Amino acid sequence: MFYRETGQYKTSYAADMAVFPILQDRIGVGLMLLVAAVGIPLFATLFPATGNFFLQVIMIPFLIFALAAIGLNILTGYTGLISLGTGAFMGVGAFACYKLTTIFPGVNIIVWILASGFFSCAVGVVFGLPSLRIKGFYLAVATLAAQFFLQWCFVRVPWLFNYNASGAIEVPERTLFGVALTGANATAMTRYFVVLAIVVGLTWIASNLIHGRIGRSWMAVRDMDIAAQLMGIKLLPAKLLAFAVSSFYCGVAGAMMVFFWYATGAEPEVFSIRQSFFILSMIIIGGLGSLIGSYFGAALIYIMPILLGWLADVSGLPIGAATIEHLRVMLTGVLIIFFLIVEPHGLARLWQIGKQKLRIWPFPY
Amino acid sequence: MDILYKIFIDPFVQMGGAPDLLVQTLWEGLVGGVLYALIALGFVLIFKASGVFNFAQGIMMVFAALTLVGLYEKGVPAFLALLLTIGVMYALALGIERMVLRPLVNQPDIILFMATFGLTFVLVGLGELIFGGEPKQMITEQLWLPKGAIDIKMLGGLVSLQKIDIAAAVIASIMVAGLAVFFQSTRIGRALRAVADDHQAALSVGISLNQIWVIVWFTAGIVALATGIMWGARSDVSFALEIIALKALPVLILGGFTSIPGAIVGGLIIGIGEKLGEFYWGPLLGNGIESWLAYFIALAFLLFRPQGLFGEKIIERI
Amino acid sequence: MMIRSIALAAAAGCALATALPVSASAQESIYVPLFTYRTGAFAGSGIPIANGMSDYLNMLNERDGGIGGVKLLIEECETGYDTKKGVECYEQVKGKKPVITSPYSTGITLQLIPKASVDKIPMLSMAYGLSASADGNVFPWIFNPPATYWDGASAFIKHVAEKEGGLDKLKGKKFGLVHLDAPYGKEPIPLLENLAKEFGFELKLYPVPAAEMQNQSALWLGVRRDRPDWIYLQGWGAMNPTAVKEAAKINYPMEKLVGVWWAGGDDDARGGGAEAKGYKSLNFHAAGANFPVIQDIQKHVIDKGKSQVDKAKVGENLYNRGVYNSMLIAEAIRNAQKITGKKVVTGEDVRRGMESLEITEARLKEIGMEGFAAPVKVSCSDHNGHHKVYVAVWDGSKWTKGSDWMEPMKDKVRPLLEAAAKDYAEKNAGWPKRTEACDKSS
Amino acid sequence: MSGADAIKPGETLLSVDNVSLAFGGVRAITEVSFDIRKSEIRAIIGPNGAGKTSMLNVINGFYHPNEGRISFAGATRARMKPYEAATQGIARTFQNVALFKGMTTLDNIMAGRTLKMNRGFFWQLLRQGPALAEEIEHRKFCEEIIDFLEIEAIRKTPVGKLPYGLQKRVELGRALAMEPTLLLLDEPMAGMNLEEKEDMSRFIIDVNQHYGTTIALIEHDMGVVMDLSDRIVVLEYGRKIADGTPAEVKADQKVIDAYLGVSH
Repeated sequence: MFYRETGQYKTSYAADMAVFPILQDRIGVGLMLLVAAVGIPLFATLFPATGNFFLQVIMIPFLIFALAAIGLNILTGYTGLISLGTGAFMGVGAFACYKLTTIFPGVNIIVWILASGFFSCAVGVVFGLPSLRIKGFYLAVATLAAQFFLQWCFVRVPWLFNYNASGAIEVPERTLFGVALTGANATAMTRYFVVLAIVVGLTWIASNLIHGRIGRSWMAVRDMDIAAQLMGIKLLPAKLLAFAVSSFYCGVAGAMMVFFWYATGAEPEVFSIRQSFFILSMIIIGGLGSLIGSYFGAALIYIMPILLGWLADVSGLPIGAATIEHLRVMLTGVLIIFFLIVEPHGLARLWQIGKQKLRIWPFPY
Repeated sequence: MDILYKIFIDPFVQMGGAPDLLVQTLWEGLVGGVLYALIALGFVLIFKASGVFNFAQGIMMVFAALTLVGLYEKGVPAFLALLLTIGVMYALALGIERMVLRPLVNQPDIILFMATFGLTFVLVGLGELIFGGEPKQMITEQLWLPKGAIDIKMLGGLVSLQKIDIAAAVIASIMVAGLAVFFQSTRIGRALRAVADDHQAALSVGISLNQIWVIVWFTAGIVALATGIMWGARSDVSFALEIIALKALPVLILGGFTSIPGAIVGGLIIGIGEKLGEFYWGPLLGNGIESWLAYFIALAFLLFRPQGLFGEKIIERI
Repeated sequence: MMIRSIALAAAAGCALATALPVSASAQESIYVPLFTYRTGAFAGSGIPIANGMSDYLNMLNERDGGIGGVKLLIEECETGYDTKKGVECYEQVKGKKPVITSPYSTGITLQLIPKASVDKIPMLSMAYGLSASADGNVFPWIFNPPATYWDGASAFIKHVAEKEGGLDKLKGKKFGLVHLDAPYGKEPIPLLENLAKEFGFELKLYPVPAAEMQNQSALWLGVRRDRPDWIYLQGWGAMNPTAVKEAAKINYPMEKLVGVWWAGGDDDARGGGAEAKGYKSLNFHAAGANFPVIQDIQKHVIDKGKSQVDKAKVGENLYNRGVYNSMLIAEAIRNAQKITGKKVVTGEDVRRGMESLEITEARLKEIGMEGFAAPVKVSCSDHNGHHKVYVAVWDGSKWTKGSDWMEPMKDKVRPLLEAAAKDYAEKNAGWPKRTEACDKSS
Repeated sequence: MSGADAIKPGETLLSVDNVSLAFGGVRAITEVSFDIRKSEIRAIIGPNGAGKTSMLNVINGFYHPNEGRISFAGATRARMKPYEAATQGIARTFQNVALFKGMTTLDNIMAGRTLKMNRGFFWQLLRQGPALAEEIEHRKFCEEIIDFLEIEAIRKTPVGKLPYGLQKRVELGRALAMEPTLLLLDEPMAGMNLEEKEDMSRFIIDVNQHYGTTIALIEHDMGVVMDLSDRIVVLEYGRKIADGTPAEVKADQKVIDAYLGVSH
């Protein structure tokens, strides 16, 4: 009813090619941004205790995981290359950022967070090289080589963690205009704003890439690599570019995870294969080849278990924490299968179908 | 120069210097390889018959072993527990066919792969929920599996063969032989091969895909159980075993996703290669390189033979 | 329509807002959250510890009505040994004014160390976590009694010296360190390297990657090749039973294989079967159920069906470790009540209570722990105490005491530790100087 | 490109010289030579398995001939990668539609413009200024093709959902978007009904006349082939058995035998 595009005429190709051609979508996105940038912080100020929990436990990690999911989606969803090495690429970003900020403490941490993406970019390209010869699941195994090798490096190369006795990244305090951005003194609110800005900005860039020539060449490689070649798309550069951009996003997400979410320190174990699986399940559920799906997936896989635990808590059922955890794990699996059966293209497709239905509502056609 | 010596000469000097250790290393690699091969075998069976890259094979192994031990701990006699576990694996195969494969028939490979990914979560949660997360002892003695070791004095030293490892090798061989016979000379085996070649053609000659899937997943479940028992006997039964099952992936790369001999030869190459690498070249990097060595061995092979050792040469047609 | 849905969302948000931080339900209670992991790859050690921790505190509630007449509000938060969930747990409990946290995971500990002083919640990482945090001048809010990993490693060396006939006999010996290839596993390396230089022994490292915990045969072939005289096992989870089995396989003499206290679970040794007899592990508390405190737990908690523990496993080593952990918490709270005169104490009070904690033999007897543990004393500068440990021996079915209580080499550990603490503070720009006043030990 | 532009209609654009291709022991093409002149419609016909598709694959570089050479626009080559063929102006459609199934009709056709778009990576990141201008310019071009092929209504539909006939049309559109010098069509009318065939034939003629595009065509429908093409090559068992105008080919005894299945 209110979601109807009748009467919205596009008079230029530019208008038709906009990412959100429908007015209501633009309003919706605007509202979302408004809520994220004003509503949520306001809420957090009004209810500091809950607000803090909400920012630190839900919003910040949600945004960071969504960014990592976008990264993986560029590789797996848009270019069709399955990767099981996301965790390690995130780790490269985190360790690169740690090295950079300890070697050059004078430069602002946000610069280093973004710069660290280029390091994981480079590593990603190296491990993407086999994609010239290998396809499909074979390539997935090649990315496992990256995962285990990099993880080994994180533990074994003490230079990476500055020879700390703890063997972990110890996040030093970094400030912007005198406000702490990292470390224990950085408030969840500050970190939230930084994360939000970076994630929104990078999502915008990802959307630009995907809607343009480069995105089309990725999808062409994914859908029919032979035909893509005959369109003049070189496979290796296209795949390597996907690896590069994907790893950049994962790297930035990894660096943000350590510096703006954990904010104090992280063991290399954080970047284990489980992290890779975690992000992978997000894009499966959210929808392969969809930016908004990456957000949906992150929300479902990361936030849903928290809500489940919280529901079990509130309901007062006498279930042990362990049982809840087991049920959570099981439910995640069931949901993955369920969504695949209902809609193999993930929540993003469901969302689209929903929008389509709304568009023509109340008629079925 | 020194580093070149350490890489190219020193390990071989060591091999020659202590041949008993070399034999022992090869043996350990062989046993590890047999177990990798068994996990890979489960993958191959399912991939051949249903085109599904079954990510849950590792957890199926843990789940099977856990069920066996869990039932025993709940007071069920060992062999009855074994039978019941086989029953559970059958039920699991039925359930998977009914709830996962059938609704997802004709979906792209990646979707099915993701579904088995979901299955992994379900089995982890279910296993922990029913049997608890504590590591459990494998009931080797109760299942009449041998204990102890045979020490052979040879080559100026001692080679010690664990009886359980010998049993693992024997059981694995019997299983592979049994599967080969099953595939070659039974009606179901022929149907399986037909399905592996072409789903639609198989359907058109009246083979029930659903039935075949159940059989294949059940067979893979049995293989998983055998692997679980063997690996459980070597360490213990815990969810950490799941990660080890990932080692079957480089094996698959080597052997090709559809080749049973490939899985076995690949398993042995990875098993032996990884042990030799860790033992003789590992010290150069401060040891502990086993976690990624197998993947690099597989990758190196792959760059020369993208279709794996035994896979058919891929001719792309358009 | 739109406005209505927004309003609805807002209403739901407010409902969430009021519901989420479940405010400590009773005014008169002390909130003690316990981070536990009954799930995941490490659940094997997590479950007995979790049972021991909550059973002891529950017993205090049941038997004494809490501490100093104030009920304890005990809440478990499941971490699955996963740092991600640790963050969630911490934020969840933070709003409810916990008096102390015990994260029970090295990763979570490292992550929370800088937060403790900011949030004014002391943290107890009992014989795990960051060794350097024993320096109370740098880490006023972190406590890791009764011993650090470096103490453990030095105690191992002492034990070896005792068996070999003196520290001078160590010269030319070869020691192996089989360790988990993770920060936790690598912790003893610097100390052992120092001692190796000093006493002239050789140190060989055998790292076990986390993904290969149950696939160690190549490593133990290395042990067979190098033939180290003694092996120290800094292992965790499924790695331990596999290591014990592999050691048995290569006929390594069990009495020369010594594990750190985290390699001393009953399940760790049991896996090795009869061959594991003689396997040793360091320990700082007794195993077994023959202590009044365990009997009380039996009577007040387990028999009443208020525990999740499997009755046969009461008194197992890791169960008792959980009990010991909770005892430290309880004694710190009690001490805080004594110092401040308040009944309902806060995190700041418990920090003071912890810092001036002294548990004497007499006190141990009072709380039913005579012979269960060595006395503990924490001071403002020394948040660990470097207390006595002993070597436990697996007799094939249970842990037994295999040596006297012995002091770790505090003089060797302390300088290393203070240097590490200084290093930590330097690397973490803006690390706060200690401003907390020091209470005299009571 | 300038090489191809310099060639006048009627001159040889592509010549296949003594080409052989074998997979393992199987010979797909044996010593075949023929040429394609600029702006003509050249048909390649033959019974199933005659090596027609393999011939197209050789021409656009997907298969490398074991022997023989191919000259396109004056440049001779032995090995070429498919994207090099694309840069030289060779486009094609496929026997079994090879569209990008997950993308919309518009995106598929836009993908055909890839080579013509050259704004760098950093402009792509922003999708503003030159990158957007370029995008709009090419969109205009694609809209002309959409208009020409009469597929306006489905421009935002994912092609995987389209019926077969429309998919074929979109594929033609994608190839046209490349502004090819030489357009290879592999059975453009397979599986179509009469009406669709008529449409497709008209598109092919229009393309040829309107843009002056040289077309090489594989087709089984003899009627269509005879009507459309200027010259025809006939292959059988990988060998060329006839070459000439439709009338000549029709009269050739070998061709009649091949199609009637007379044994040699």
